Order: sequence, then C-alpha cells, then structure tokens
Amino acid sequence: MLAFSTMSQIGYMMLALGVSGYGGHEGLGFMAGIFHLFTHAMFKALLFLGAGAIIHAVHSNYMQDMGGLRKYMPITHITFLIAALAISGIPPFAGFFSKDEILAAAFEHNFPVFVIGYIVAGMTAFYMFRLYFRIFWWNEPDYKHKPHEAPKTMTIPLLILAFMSIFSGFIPFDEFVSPDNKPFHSHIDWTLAGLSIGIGVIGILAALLFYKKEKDLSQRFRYAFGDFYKWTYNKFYIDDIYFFVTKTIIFKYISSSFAWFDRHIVDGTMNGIGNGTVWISTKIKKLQSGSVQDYAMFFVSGVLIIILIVWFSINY
Amino acid sequence: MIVFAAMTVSNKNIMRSIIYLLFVLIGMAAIYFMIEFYFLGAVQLTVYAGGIIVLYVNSVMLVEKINNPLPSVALWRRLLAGFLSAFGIILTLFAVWSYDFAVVAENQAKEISIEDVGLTLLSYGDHGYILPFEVISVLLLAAMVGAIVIAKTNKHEQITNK
Amino acid sequence: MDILTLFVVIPVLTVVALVFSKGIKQHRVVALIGFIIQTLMSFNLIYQYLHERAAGNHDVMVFTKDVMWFAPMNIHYAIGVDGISVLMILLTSIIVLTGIFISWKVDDLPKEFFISLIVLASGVYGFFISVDLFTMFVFYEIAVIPMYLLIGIWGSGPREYAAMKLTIMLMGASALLLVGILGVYFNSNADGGALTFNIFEIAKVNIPVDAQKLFFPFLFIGFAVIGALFPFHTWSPDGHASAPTAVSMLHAGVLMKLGGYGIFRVAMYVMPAGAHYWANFFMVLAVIGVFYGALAAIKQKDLKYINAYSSVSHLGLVLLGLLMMNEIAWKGAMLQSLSHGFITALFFAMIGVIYGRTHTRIVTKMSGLLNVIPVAGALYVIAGMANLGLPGFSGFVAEMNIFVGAFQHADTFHRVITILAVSSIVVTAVYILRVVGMMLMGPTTPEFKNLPKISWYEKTGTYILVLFIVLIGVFPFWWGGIITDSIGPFIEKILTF
Amino acid sequence: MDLNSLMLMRHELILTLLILILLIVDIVFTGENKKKVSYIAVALFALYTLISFLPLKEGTLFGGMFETNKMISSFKNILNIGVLLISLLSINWLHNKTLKHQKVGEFFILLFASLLGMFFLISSRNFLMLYVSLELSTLPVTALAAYDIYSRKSSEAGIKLILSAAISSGIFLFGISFIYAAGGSLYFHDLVGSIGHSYLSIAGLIMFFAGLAFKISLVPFHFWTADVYEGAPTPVSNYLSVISKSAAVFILMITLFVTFRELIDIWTPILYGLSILTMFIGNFFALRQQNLKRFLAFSSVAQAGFVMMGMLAANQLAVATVIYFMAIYIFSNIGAFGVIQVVETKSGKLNIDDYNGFYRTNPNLALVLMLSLFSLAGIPPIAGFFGKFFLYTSAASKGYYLLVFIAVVNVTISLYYYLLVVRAAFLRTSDNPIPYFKNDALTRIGLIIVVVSLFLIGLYSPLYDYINSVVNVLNI
Amino acid sequence: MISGISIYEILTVSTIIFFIGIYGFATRKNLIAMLMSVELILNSAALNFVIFNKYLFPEELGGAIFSIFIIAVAAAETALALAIIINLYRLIMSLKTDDLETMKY
Repeated sequence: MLAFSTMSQIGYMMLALGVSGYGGHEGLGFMAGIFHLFTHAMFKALLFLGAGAIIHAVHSNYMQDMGGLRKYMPITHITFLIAALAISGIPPFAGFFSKDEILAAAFEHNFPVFVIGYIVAGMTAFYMFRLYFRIFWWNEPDYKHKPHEAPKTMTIPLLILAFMSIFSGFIPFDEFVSPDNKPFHSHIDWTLAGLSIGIGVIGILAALLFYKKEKDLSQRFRYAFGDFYKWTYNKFYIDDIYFFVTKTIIFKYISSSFAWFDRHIVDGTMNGIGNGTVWISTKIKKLQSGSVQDYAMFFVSGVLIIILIVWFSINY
Repeated sequence: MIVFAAMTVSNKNIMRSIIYLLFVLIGMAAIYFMIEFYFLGAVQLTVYAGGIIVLYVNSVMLVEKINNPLPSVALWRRLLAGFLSAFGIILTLFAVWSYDFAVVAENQAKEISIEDVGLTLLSYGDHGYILPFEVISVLLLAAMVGAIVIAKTNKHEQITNK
Repeated sequence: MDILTLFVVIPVLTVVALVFSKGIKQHRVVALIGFIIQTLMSFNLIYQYLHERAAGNHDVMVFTKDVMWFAPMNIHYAIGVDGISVLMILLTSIIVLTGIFISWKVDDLPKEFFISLIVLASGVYGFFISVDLFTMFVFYEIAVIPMYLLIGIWGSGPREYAAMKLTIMLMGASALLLVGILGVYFNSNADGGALTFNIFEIAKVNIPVDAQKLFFPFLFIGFAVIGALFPFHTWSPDGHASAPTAVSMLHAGVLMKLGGYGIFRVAMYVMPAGAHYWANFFMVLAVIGVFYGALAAIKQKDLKYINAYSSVSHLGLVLLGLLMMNEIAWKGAMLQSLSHGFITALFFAMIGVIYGRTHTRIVTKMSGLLNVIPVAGALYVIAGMANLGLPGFSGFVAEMNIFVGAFQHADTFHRVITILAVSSIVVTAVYILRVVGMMLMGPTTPEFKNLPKISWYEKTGTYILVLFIVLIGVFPFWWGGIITDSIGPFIEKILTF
Repeated sequence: MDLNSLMLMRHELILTLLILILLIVDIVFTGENKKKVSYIAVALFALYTLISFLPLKEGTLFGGMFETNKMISSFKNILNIGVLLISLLSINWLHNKTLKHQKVGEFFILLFASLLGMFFLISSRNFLMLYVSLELSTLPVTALAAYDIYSRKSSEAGIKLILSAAISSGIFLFGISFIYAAGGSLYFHDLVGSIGHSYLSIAGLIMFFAGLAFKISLVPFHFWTADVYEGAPTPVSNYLSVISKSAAVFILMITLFVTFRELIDIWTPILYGLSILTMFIGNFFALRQQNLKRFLAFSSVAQAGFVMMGMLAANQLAVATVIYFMAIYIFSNIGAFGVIQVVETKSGKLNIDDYNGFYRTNPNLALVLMLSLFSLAGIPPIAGFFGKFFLYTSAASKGYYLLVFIAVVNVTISLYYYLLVVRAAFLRTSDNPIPYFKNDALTRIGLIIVVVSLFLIGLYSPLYDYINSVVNVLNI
Repeated sequence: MISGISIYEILTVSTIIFFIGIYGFATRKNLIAMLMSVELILNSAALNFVIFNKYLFPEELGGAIFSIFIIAVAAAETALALAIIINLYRLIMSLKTDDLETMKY
C-alpha cells in the first residue's frame, strides 16, 4: 500500500503538468502547475508520512489490517484528514488554490483538458477519502498489538506539514512565481471554484457512503446502483493501471534501462577511452625492442622520412 | 673505396673487416693528399691508421678469437637496413645533385700550408679555433678519465656476472 | 591583508597548525577552530558586503584587489566578490564546517585527512573569489587534486578506481577549460587593448563572434563536466559512492557548484554571442541529464548512488536555468546551487550517519530504521522532502524560480524542455519516497534493532545544515535579493549584447 | 683580448679549475680518505655556484665563437644549481656503491667535465664549437653511464648510449656539412640569411636537428632514453634527464630561432609534428612501466614534447617560457629521481609496486615524490603548472589551439600514470613496505631545496619576470 | 682539387660510404664491428667538410679544421667505447648485440 499510495500520485501530477503545459501562454497555467506541484508535494508528503505512522502503528502494510484508527491515533487522523481535504481541493486548504488555478487555466485554453482534469479531481477526492475512511473509520480488526500514536519525531513533522497544507494556499504565490517580477493577480473564479469544490464534495460523499462503515451501505449500493458501482469499481482498475505504469514500466523498464545505459554505455564509453589508451600502449611497446640497432634504424628512417615529407610539402 | 667500405661491413671475419676499414681510411687520406690538404692527410693516417686501427686490433685480440666468423644476420634485417640505406643514398644524392654548387675555379685557390693550419688553429681572433682546441683537450682528458674509470677494477673484488 | 585573501590564507595557516599538532584530538580541534574562523569570516563577509551595498557601492565586484603577478603575460592575482560569490563562500564554509563535524571520528591518518580537506576548501574559496581567469584556473585545479587522495585513501568500495576516474575526467575537463581560457585570452585585445585574463576587462571587449562560437563550448563543457553535464557525469556516481562522507558532502555540495558558477561567471559572461549560439544544444544535454539522472536514481540500490544521480539531475537544473537566459532562471539556478549544496550535504551526512551504524548502504537491506534511530531518520526525511521541493525548504524556492524562468520562453522547443525538466520533480519524489519508505518505514530489520544513537558532533553538523535549508526556504527573498542584486551586470552583458 | 675579457668565461674557467683541483685532490687522498673527496667536490661546487651568481658582463670572445650574455649566464646558473643538487643527492649513493673501488673523485670529474661541455655548448656560436662541446658533454656521461662496472645493465647502458650518440653525431655532422656547403660558414651570425631554401639546406637542417633532438630525446630519436636511464646509475640518469636535455633544448632554440630563422617555414611543422608524436609516444610508453627509472625516462620524453610545443611560437615569449619551464623541469625531475635513488640505494627497490605503503613508512620522502610528480604533471600550486601553462600560452599565441588541446589531453594521460605512483605510495598498503630509513644531511638538504624551489619558482613571479627581462638579447 | 673529378662525384662517394656505415651499424652482430661502421660514418662526414672547404670556400680553413676535430673526437670516442665494450666482455663474455637486450619495452 505504501508504494501504491506513493505511486498513484505520480499519474495525477503528470496530468497536472500536462494541463499546465497546455494551460496557457501567459504564464497562468504554468504558474498554477508549479504551484500545484509544490502544494501537492506538501500534502503528498503529509499523506505519506501519515501512512508511515499508521504502518508503524499497526505493523502492517495491508489495508485489511486497519480500520477505526481514529481513536488510537488522533494526531495522525487529523493531519491525514487535512491532507485528504487538501488534495481534494476543498477550501481553505492549499490544494484548493492550486487546483483551482490549474482548472481555471485549463478552462480558458483547453476545454477537453479541463473536463478531464475536472473528472480526475473528483476521482482523486473519492480515492483519497476511500483511503481515509477505510483506515480511520472502518470496523476495527483484531489488533494483535494495540495501535498507538506515532513517536514525536513523526507527529511533529506531520503537524508542521499539516499546518503548511492549510496555509500555503495563502502564500502570495503569484508574486513569487510571476515571470516578469511583476506580481500577477490570480483571481479566483468562483464559478469554477464552486464546480471544483462540488466535484470534490461529491467524491468525498461517495466515499463516505461506501466506506464509512463496513459493508451495509456499500453492499446496498452495489445492488441498487449496479452500474455506478461498476464504474467506481473500474476506477480501481485505473489505480491498477497506475500501479502497473509506475511499478512495472517506470521501475522495471525505463528506470532500469536508464541505469543500465548509464553504467554500460555512457560510463563504458568513458572507461573505454581510458582502456583504449592502455591498449594502444601495450600494442606499441614492442617498438622499444632493446636492440640498439633497431633504434638506429628508427633514427635514420625518422630523419629520412622527415626529409621526404618536408621536401614533398614544399614545392620548388 | 666504396668496395672496401662495403667489405668492411659485410665481411664475416672481423680482422679482415678491420683491414678493409684501414683501406678505406687510407683512401680518405689519399683524397686529402690529392686536394692538397697534406696536414689533414697526415693526421688521418697517423690518428686513424696508426692509432684507432691498432686500438681495434688490440681489443679484438683481447676479446675474440680471430678466426671466429661473425654470426650471420637475419635476412629481413639486412633487407630492411639495405633498403633504408639505399633510400638514404637516393635522398641524399638527390639533395646533392640538385644543388648548384658554386665551385671556385682552381687557380683562385691558394696553397694551404701546415703553418696556415697551425695558425688558424691557435689564433684567437676572427676565424681562429683556439677555443675548440682547448675544449677538445678537456674532452680528451675526460675521455681518458672515463676510460680509466671503466677499465680500473679492484683486484679484491670478484667480477660478478650479474 | 584584505578580507578576501584571508580566505586563502587562513586555510594555509590551518594546514601549518595541523602539521605541528599531534594526536587526533588536537588535529580535529585545530581543524575545527580553523573552520569556525572561516565560517565567522564568511558571515562577516556577508555582513560587510550588505553594508557596502547599502552604502551605495554599486560596483560589479566589491572588495576588489588586484596585484600584478606575471607581468609579461598580464596575469594578475585579481579578486573580488559579488552577491553570488558571497553566498557561495558561505555555502563552502558551512559545508566544510559540518564536514569536519561529521568526520570527527576519522581514525586512519587523521592529520592528512584534514589537511586534504582544507586544501580542497581553500581551492574552492579561491575559485569563488577570483576574477582573473588564470587565478581561477589555478584554484580550480587546486580544488580538484586533493579529491584524489581523499577518495583514494579514506574512501570505500572501488576507491582507487573511482578516485582515478574522477581525477582523470576532471583534469580532462580542465583541458578543455584551458583551451577555452587561452582562446579568450588571445582574443581579449579585439578592441585594441592589451591581452588580459581579467574577466571584467574581457567583458568590456567584444570578442569576435567566430571566436566566441569556437571557444564557448570549450569553456562550457570544461566547467560543465564538474557540474555533471550529461554524458560527462559518470565520474560523479562512482566518486560519490566511494568517497568518505565529508568528502561526498563537500564534493556534491560545493565542488560541483564550481561548474555552474564558472559557466555563468566566465563562459556566458565573456562570450554572450557564443552562449546564445550554443544555448539550445547544451540545453538538450542539460535536460537529458535532469530527466535521466532522476530516472537512473530510481533503480539504484546504494544510497550514495541514488544521491549521486539525484545530484546529476539537480545540477542539470542549474545548467538548464543558466541556459534559459533570463533573470529569474538565473536567480533560480544560483539559488539551486546554494540549496542543492546544503540539501545534498545533509543527505550525504545522513547517509554517513546511517552507514556508520548499519555498515551497509544497500536500501533493500534496511527497513524500519526510524524506530531505531529516530533523529537520524527524521533528518533523512527532511533532506528528502527538501530535495523533492517541499515548500518551506530551500529546494522549492530554487526549482520554482528555474521553472518560472524557463517558462518564459514561449516556443515549443523550450516548452518541451521545460515540461521534461519539471516532470523530473515527480520522478524525484518517487525515488526519495521509495527510499524513505523502504529504509525508514516498515518493520525493523532484526539485526539493526540496537543501533547507537546519533552523537553530538553528528547532530551539530546536521542541524546547522537543516537550519540553512529552512532559512532559504523561509526567507527566500533575502537570499534571492542578494543574488538579484548581482545579476544586473550579467543581464546587461548577456541579454543586451 | 685580455684577461679582463677572458673573465666573460668565468663559469667555464672556474669549472676547469675545479676539475684540475679535483684531479689533484683525488690523487692526494687515498684509502678511507676517499670519502672526503666527495665532500670537497660538493663544497667547492657549492662555492662556485655561489660565485657564479655574481653579475657578468655580456660579450663575445674568440672572434665570435663564444658568446655570453645575461640569458646564457642565468641559464648556466640554473644548470649549476641542478648539478649541485644532483651531486648532493649522489653522495649517498657514491658512498654506498663505489667507495670500495675508489672512484669517487672520477665521478665528479666526469660530471663536471660534462657540465663544462654543456656550458660551452650553450655559449657556442660556431658549429665546430657546437660539435666539440656536444661531444664533451656526451662522452663523460657515457663513461658515467657505464660507471657501475660490475653491473651488466650499467655497461649495457653505456654501450647503448655511446653507440647511439655516435651515430647521431655522425648524422649531425653530415647535416652540418650540408649547412656549411649551403651557407658558406660555420659561424651562426654569418649563416643568418645566407642558407636559403634548397633541398640540400633543408636536408642539412633536418639532420642537424636530429642530432640535437637525440639529446632532447624527441620521438623518433628517443629510443635510447629508456634503456640508458634504466641501466645507468640513478644520479647519471638524473643528470641525463635534466641537465643534458636542458642544454640541448637551449642551443636548439638559439640555432633554430637565430641561425635558421630563414627556414622557419620548414622547422615549424617539424616541431609541430614531432611535438605531438613525442607527447603521445612518451605517454603511451610510460603508461605501462613498472620500473620507475624507465617510467621517468618516458615521462621525460613526453616532457620534451611539451617543450617543443612551447618553442613553436619562436618569439620572446617562447624563449622565456622554455627557459622557465626547463628550470622547473630540472627541479621536478631531480626531486623524483632523487627520491627513487635514495630508495634504491637503501632498499634496492625500483618497481612501482614496491612503493606500496611508502607514505606510511617514509612520509617525507613520499611527499617529495608526490610533489615532484605533480609538478611534472602540472598541478598547481606547484611550479610545474606555471611552466606548462606558459608553454600553452606560448603555443596559443600563434594560434596553435589544436596543439594546445592535444597537449592538455596528454597531460591528462600523464596525470594518470603519475597518479599510479602516487597511488602506490599513498593509497595502498603493503605487507612488505619499504622500511623506514633516515637520510643523511646532504640528501635532506638537497630534497628540501628541491621542494622549496618547486613552490617558489611558480608562485614567486619575479623569477619569471627576470627570465623574461634577460631574454631580449636573442638577436645576434 | 682533383682535376677531372667534380664535387658531385666525390660527394656521391662520401654519401655512399656514409650509408654503408649505417647499413653496417644496423646489421653487424658484433659490437666492435658496429663501432667500425661508426668510423665509416664519421669519416664520410669529415670528407664532406674537406671537400666543401676545398671546392667551395678555399679562402678559409673552417671545414678542414672541422675534420681534424672530427678525427680527434672520433679517436676519443673509440677509446671510450672500446673500454666499455671490453668491460662488458669481462662481465658477460660476449660481444653479441643480442646479449644487449636485457632492457626493453
């Protein structure tokens, strides 16, 4: 789950970047992209550390071993909630501002991207809150060890990060990032903002419905809204695809091949130059035969060849 | 003379080689006499024929049995060296023959006596050669010391064949 | 003696004191005192510098001094600093100071270790204060050579190989550098003046454009090799992995910064036309380095290799920022130099701390270390977070400036490059978090249940670094301001030629 | 022509006197007292070195056959210091090796005689003088190379040196005879402008050049170098590698720049090509050497290539730089050979692998070795860097950037093999290291002078300024 | 000056002797024989000087004096070389050039 929660962020970030790339030629989209990138980094780290604390607490990596942790780990619970809210784009958390700007940029310049981004935002919210409810609200399993709050070394960073997740949205980022040193005002378009909050809330509610308590509601939904459930179920496929992309493609193929390329081709070339030099030196060492007569022949032929070359190169 | 020179470097008997070398040197001296550098010819005869050749003979007698033939040389080496020399001869002769030497007519040349040579050697003015003369005296001294250094062995020590 | 020359003299004095000290205790105390003095001096330098600027001194370089050295060739010992070099000097002194803390326990030939470290540092100082190309080159080489001994004697793993490779590649780079310097020198009389090595004298001259096109790549690659430009970076992973902790810190933290600094101060500044002509080509190489370094880092198992590739990636960003040719990107590049210096030093320090306890650097062999050595683990996490650009830490400020600067170019080529570079941040997150996850989280490896706590000297060293990382992250304007102050002449020369 | 003007030859006269005194001293002292001869020789030579720093007038003697000026006399002083250092360092070896067979005095006589030859060589302004002094400088060294008469290698080295020298001087003479034919005189100043471009004169120039290139050991005239350096006693190799080479470089520079200035379009490409060839061949051979003396031999071959590069510019900068570089090179090589010789004398070890762990047993010697090698490689702040840098500058001043680049690539190669030695001495440890030993005072003084000079010559620029200021008298 | 013989012919002779010397130097297997080849080389060079002096610049004596010096130096050189050769013979009881190749590569 750990790797899973980490990896699944990447796809989203890629998308954010993609949006920002298409975003606009006036700097807004890109600025927003970066802004989001960094706010994202923040709550992503928060989520991640939170997950670490949880794993630390329950000594397991698997979600089925968790549930109802809010009682045991209040700090982690709160911070995780903040992170989840932030990532879902609920004001006043950081993610709202950045995501809103992305979407605004996308809306202005590239409508299809906006739609995709919009939907993805909702999916993210759903996904994150699925995690959140599953871990902190779901029925308690039988804990072998009583879960306990993480040590201070973990909670303090959590708190700091949470704090920043809340407030970094208010950093006057525009001035900071602006291309030409002139502060450039991002105006929050409340229509869009409302839309994006809306999708976030929908996602959260959906997750709440399905995962707050074990089975009953979600089972009912499965029967009642078979298609809708299937759709959400498919979203797990998307997660799987994320997982596949990150774990298999990036890790196994791309990254490995880069690493291999670096060690063998680039480094090999550099070493090859060195070894080539040494190889030449072994090949020519026979010239130094130890015989003074050979030396004399080299000497004389050297003189004669130089004379010949010089004669040919001048024309009288 | 060329024949003698060739014999010098090709004869299998080292003693004979020395004799052929002597003939070459005498030939040289003859040329010097023919162009009226008598003093030079005399030096050539005394130093070379009288000194160096004797030195050679002595050392050969010291180290080698006279009748031992010299070891034969690999053909490739002879060919290579021969080719090299031929190449060099062609090149040098081309240089020499292509150059237009401003030969001074015979009647303008003045007689060079031994006195002239001596005076030139010992004058310290323009075109005087006293300094090299002094230098060469040091050189001969140094060569002598060097030869002594190398020839002098301590009788108490065994000669190790390392 | 002027304030800048002291930066070269004090290390020499420290070396002398070290030669006469006996026993490891005296050695390290002497080294420490020497470097505390250095650090205080660099703070003082910043203070003096700001004071000078506040007093209305708007010279390009302040505290300049110019002594004729080799008159026939018009070689001077010319020094001076601007905002950028002041900060670089601060970076150097902090990292060397913490390096001395971290290598408190060197037991094999401690005296020689500290001497080499100090010689290296004095070379770096000299490089940053030089405004004469000859002086600069001299100090550059002084900085490179002690690395050989440092890695070769106190390193680990294939240390001889790594040390040799590093030295040879860097010297090969200086071959290019030298040709470039001479090319500049012999074209510095283009406007009818005398030949000179002084950067600012040369900058007043318009070097013929053909000569610029010819010699710019020499200078650029010459400097970029030490800044780990893409195909020439291979010395860096091996070198870092084999070097002892303090040397990795100093090397990744400071020495590699010579590249970016040199490119900016020398290559681009004196040859703007060449820079514009070649910018796109080198930009491609730089972005390959950025992306490729990050991707290669994912797959590494050795902590130091991960970090070395990460350095390749991050320093690629520096080069990229420089080549983007605008003020913000330049500011970002310089901030990135600083920030990466602190962050990577912290990283290597923590790797040293962890390795000192577990005796392995293989990520997969460790797990759950956070429970055992919580402080070290937390510091490692901080380093990681700073590295992946978390706001509040220095990396964020720097990288953001670079990207914003990069984004100002509206054409497709720059766009693609920028997006590639930005996406490397994501990859950075992957490899950082992966390591943190595998190594610090999870159940603790049984054999590492009882590791000694982090000791006071390690704490002191790393806390100083964290302090600076946070300082840059929290007060970016102060740092950026100093840099912006000094970028003016560059804009004037490079952008409006 | 009076006694006063004869004082222009002060260096040579005193040195001759010294040789004569030594001859007498050598006869006077016998048996165990022979040891004293070496001290007397070194003391006298040190005194003479000091005297030689007194200012000297400029002028020519013997109808223009002998010339001296500030440049020449300062170069002679440099050589003096070099020989003084070599003698200081060689005493240790002499006492160990040759005291038994009573040949201490002769060693110094031959050494000084050869030095005298060098002095006449660099002062000569006439080809006859040049030839004779060249032989005077070579022959005693061949005797010295074969000095260790119980060692087969030493005798072999002597034979190889004298035979190679003989054939080279044969070609050299042949070349001079052509120049004589083309130019009509043996005096340098008469020849200026009268040689002319012809096949004959060009062939003459090249043959003449080959004769000097043999002394400098340029490729392809370098083959004797490694064998002779390896076989000869180490102080002699040291002498050959620095003093002999420097003097030959100096006179080559004067003849090419002055006498053959007319043929500059001929010898520039030759120098260019040979410089590249020499650097590469020297480095490639040095790469794989185990024996340190051979190693240094090839390294000195490579260094010769660098010098040729510096000479290419053929102007004042070139001359000053080459002299400066040779001065640095003398110190660096003496340092390296000195350490090797000390170690060889004390422990008999000569291979690079034997030096494993050297620093841990003999830190000071190892440091000297490292500094000398770094100086040869051209690492700042040691003097070698400055020398090399100025050579590059000199070459680049005429636009030979490609050559400079090749040269610096070669420096990188050379750094590799210098670092191999440093690696053995510093990085590695050994079960059987060279044991610690204490050096006698003279060796120490010698090595300390070397180290101090290595730093001083580079960083203290007035030395270079001085050399530069005395060079401007090149126009005969 | 020899009547009927031009400078070119004499120079041809000396050149040929010179290269015969080189041939000998490169091919002889005996050290003393090699040394003899050197004598040929030096002699031909000396002959060159004398010829040039006589034919081209008869008013001065540079070339002739040069060859006197060549002869003197050759004598010294020969003496020294023979001393070394004999010493080597004492050590290895051989004068073959093949025995001189202990140092190579």
